[in-house]
Amino acid sequence: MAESKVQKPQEESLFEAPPMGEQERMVEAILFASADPVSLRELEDRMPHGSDPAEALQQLKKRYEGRGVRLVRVGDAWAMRTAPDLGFLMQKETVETRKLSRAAIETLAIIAYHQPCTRAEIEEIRGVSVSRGTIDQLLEMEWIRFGRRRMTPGRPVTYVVTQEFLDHFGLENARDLPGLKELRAAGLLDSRPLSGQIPGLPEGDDEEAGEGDVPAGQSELFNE
Amino acid sequence: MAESKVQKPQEESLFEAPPMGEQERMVEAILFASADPVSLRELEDRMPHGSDPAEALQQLKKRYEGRGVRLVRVGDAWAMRTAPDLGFLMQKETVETRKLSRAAIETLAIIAYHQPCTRAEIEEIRGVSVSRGTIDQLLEMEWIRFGRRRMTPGRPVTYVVTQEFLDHFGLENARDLPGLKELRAAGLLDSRPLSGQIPGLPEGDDEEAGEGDVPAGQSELFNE
Amino acid sequence: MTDQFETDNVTDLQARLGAEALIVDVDGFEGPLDLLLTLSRTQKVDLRRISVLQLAQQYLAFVEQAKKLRLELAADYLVMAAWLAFLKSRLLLPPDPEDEGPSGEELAAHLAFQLERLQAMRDAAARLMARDQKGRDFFPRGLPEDVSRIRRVRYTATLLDLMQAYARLRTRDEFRPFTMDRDAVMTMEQALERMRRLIGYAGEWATLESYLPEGWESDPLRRRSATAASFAAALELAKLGQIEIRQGEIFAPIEIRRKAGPDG
Repeated sequence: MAESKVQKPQEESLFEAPPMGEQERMVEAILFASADPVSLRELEDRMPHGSDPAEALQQLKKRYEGRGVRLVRVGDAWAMRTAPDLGFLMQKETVETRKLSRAAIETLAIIAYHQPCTRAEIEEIRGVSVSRGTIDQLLEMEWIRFGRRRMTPGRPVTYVVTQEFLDHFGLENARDLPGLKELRAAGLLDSRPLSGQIPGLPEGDDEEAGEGDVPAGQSELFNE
Repeated sequence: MAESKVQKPQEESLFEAPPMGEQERMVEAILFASADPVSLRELEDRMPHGSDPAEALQQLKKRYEGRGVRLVRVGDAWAMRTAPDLGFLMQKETVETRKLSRAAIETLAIIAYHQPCTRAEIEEIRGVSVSRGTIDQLLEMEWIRFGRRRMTPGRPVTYVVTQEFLDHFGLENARDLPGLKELRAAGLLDSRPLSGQIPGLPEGDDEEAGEGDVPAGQSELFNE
Repeated sequence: MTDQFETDNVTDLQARLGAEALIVDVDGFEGPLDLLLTLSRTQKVDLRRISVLQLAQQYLAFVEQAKKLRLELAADYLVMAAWLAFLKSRLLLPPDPEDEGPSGEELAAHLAFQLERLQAMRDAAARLMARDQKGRDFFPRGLPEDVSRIRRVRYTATLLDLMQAYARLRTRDEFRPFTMDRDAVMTMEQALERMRRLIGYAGEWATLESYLPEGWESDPLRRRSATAASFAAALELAKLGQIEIRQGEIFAPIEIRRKAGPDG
């Protein structure tokens, strides 16, 4: 169990990179020290020249399989996280996440599954206007961020989910969203415009009006 | 992730305590997630009844021996820490290139042209006092060094430029520096008029306070 | 409308109770689409096989009921009602060959798609929230170590910087005249003052040039400035009626003299 340094045949390298076992230790230390995921790029930057953190990560991942702490991938970064089955031990560490409104949760899901996604698209899917407070809350939690502007008239901003979102929900990748494939196969993620046919968006504010009381209206979509 | 629970031979216990391997996982997760060192007592409280955290700790400690992270005892509590020999990984070095301040470059120029050169002489030519910081910076950069003391009253130290200086500026010798006449011929003396410059006025902060901290009115002279 | 309900396997009573329950809850709906989705559940079929016609009727019945109860519905519910009434007529009447745009079936299909999509997103949201979450089910490192950022500043300078700096320093004296450059400039005020003083003595015509101060006649720069200032001053004095100006011909010397006044 203890001290079984994996001695890989030293790869040919121009640089005097440390042995792989040592690199694994380094990756381990760096990831342990960080609460946030660390990108491969940053690992490379911090480790001695010629190191191969990708390989070290693979070995480390294996080493931590089934342990109380796991190595998880978050986008193009990596992090150590406690095993979810031990969550019950952690009452003390549990952070009370702000209770999200139904509107916020649905908006988040729509952004995650449809990203990049404009506000107008969110409203079209939900059938109600999205209050500014909802988007703001998700932005503030750093679960969504601005994507590229859509190259359509008005150049509306789009929203995409963040690494923090992936990290929070234990997703390696936005492609790993539950049921994504099925939804796509069912055509439910296509934008199928038959717009203008079905009554557009209501004028009324949605249930979150208390927060922002933003008068809904298309113009508002474009002034960020 | 594949959950390959470490199945250790079940220890004899009066209670239905989890297997030791499982207890080890628990201790691992708790120590990992905790912001403070955790005492044995607290481990006991948090783990299922009948657990033996002391034993689990010993096993865990062994497991982490030689790894990038260690299990350490802090008073009567336990914590995980990165291995001390990997402390260098917890630093991130960024090199920033900045232009030398006006005070420094002028001081350097005077030393280069007049070496060996005392501080008093520099001040006389610049018309302002030279802060220790400026000299220190140039010394530290190894662009100047101490020359012989001047055999005048007070035996002031002199400064001369270094080989490092010559290398940086691509000079074989400080004598290769073009003279005033050549500078003029090269059009280098056609600087702008010294508007607002009052000769001999002490500048207050000769110090290279940041990049742009030269008092207005003078800074503009030097940003060609 | 009531008879439609009966044909649709929904008893009168059930429909009314259902509608009333919905109405009580109207604030809980997130708009017409949400309400339609809820109504569609009473059909107990796959959303893909939902009867949009039946749904439209349910919705219209709901709005009708709300009106009876004098319940104020938000405008968007009424807009949707109008549209569904239109859709219903489209679905019931044979298609008008003259009419362009989507057919009733197409509109119905799209509405069904919208409902299915909204439901799918709700399911997805539920599955997302049911996942293990950070800070609840799994945890990050509780004692992160700060990565100390070592900022090393490297200062640089070019040879040109160096030489320019030196040149600047060494030519500061040469530049000094720039600040004293004003010595080569005579202001009109200076000329005026001078002329006022001198004019008292000069009752005779004298050239303007003779008024230039000493040391200002030879250096062309200074002479030009002094001449211009004196000329302007002369004009000013002439305007005040204190002197007279004359010029024999173009480019001839300008002459001035004190104007003989009552004061003497």
